[in-house]
Amino acid sequence: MLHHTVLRVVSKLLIPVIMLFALYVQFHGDYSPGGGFQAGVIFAAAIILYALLFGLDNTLEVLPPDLLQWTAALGVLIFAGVGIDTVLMGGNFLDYNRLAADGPAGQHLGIFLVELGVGITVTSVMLLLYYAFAGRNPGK
Amino acid sequence: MIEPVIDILLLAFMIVIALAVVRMRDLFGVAMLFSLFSLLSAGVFTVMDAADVAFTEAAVGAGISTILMLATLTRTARRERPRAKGVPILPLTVVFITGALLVFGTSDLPRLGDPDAPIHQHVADRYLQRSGEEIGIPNVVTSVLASYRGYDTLGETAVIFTAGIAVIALLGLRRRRPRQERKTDGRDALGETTVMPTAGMADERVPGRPEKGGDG
Amino acid sequence: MEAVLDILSWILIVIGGTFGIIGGLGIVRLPTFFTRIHAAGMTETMCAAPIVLAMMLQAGWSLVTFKLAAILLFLFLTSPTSSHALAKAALHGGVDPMATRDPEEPEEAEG
Amino acid sequence: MRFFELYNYQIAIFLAMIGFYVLVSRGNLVKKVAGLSMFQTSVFILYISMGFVQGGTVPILVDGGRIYSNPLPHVLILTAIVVGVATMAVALALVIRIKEAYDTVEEDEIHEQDRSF
Repeated sequence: MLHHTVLRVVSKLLIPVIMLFALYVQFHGDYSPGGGFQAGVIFAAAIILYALLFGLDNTLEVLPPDLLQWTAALGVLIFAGVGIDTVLMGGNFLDYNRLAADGPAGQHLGIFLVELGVGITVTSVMLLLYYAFAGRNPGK
Repeated sequence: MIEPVIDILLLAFMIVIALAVVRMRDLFGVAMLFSLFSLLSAGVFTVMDAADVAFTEAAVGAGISTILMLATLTRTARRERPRAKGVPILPLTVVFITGALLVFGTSDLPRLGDPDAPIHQHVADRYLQRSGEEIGIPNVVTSVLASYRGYDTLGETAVIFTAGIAVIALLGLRRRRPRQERKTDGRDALGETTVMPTAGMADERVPGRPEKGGDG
Repeated sequence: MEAVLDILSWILIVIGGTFGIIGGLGIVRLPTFFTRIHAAGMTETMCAAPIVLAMMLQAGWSLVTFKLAAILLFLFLTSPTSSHALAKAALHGGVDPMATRDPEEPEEAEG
Repeated sequence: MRFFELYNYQIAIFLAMIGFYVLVSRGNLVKKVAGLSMFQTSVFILYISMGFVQGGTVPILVDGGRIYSNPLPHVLILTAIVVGVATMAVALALVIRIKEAYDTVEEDEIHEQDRSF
């Protein structure tokens, strides 16, 4: 029926680029617009594009929901863990100055880790939302 | 100054689209128009010098929320049931009174883009002055998001995580099926509606037409 | 040099704008669904490309030019694909490409 | 003339009221969710308009004394957008469950069925 040949070829070309762009947005967020929220959404959008064109079952094989449930929790854990870590090092909760010898370096590290946590959680939750909606049998 | 012209043009488009959403009964069209509404609001955010927000809105509004809405439509009805004729007086009254009160409330606000407005005088000014040396990264939005207001962001991340859990609790997750089982059921991920017909062929109630599903 | 670049940019922007207006008119005026896809697809490529090129001329040799080139490449890949997908979906959904039926009838069914 | 200095706020409120009207007057639950999201987007526009500074630029620090727009509304709205889509997903999931339980997503039909119990 609908084989979507053109769409599949073009999306095979574009999906890696979109993922790379998501990583750029994630890790270049300190210097240009971007950050964990945007990067997570873009990364999830790339995988959703794959799922739309190649079927949900193939996507479930690449990124099983069990894994995503763990990573969704892992992101929040990284975020909160950075906060706990600063407390253990003698500062306030999420006081990144304690993470390194001088203030800005600690802030850099803290922001990097926190944005990473946000990105992981947003990607996983967006994909889980899509799995939950698309996996439901239609027209019951 | 070209900025106000672009701004008003985009907002005018948004008003037209919002009115079309009110009138349209084809919910597929509503989902598409809603996506367009989000994209135009991303344009407005760009004009308002909020690049990060525009970025997020374009990715979320035009991408994820449209997909979710379309997926919902394949599981519910595609068309809204026709309403009874006549002017809905009560909703119009409520909306008109609320809108009038809010417009009355804006009359005390400072002029649009006023650099001396109270909102620019307190903590935001400090962020712009000091974040360069305190945080050391150029993007002030990122430093406020992750460092100055890290508590907020932790809360928001927890909310997103909770929303994910809630949806899974409501809908459940489909487990992966073994390969040989799949041959029988060749549905695409959105119920064969990945590339939906646009308009005109709208009489079906449930767009995921299982009888047409070939080998996917 | 500066003036030449400015004039070139203006010419490109005017070309792009003209194609934008023509495409917009086409979407309103053309009679059937498939001809309207043609108008929309033309807007996506012929309107956007000259404008992005003009912006590249204005940006000079910098990171911005590279980003604009990437955007241009992305546009040239995605917009024909989306037109193709739209046309294929319409064909699959039963819109008559030869418009042997009354052209006013099929698309205007929405309220 | 003050009226014209506030056009952005007023148009945002107008858009929000259109979304509100969809929310209160239409019976279809999916359309209600769309109206609610439109309301939300309009509130975002209202917030971002407040952070706008005439002649300002995007709040990414560069050398030289520039005017920047206010980063605080940007941060609030940035997170609110992503949270908004997550909560919208919860609403849509509820709609799907309602459809499965009542076999309709029209509000008055659901009310009718509930009264007949």
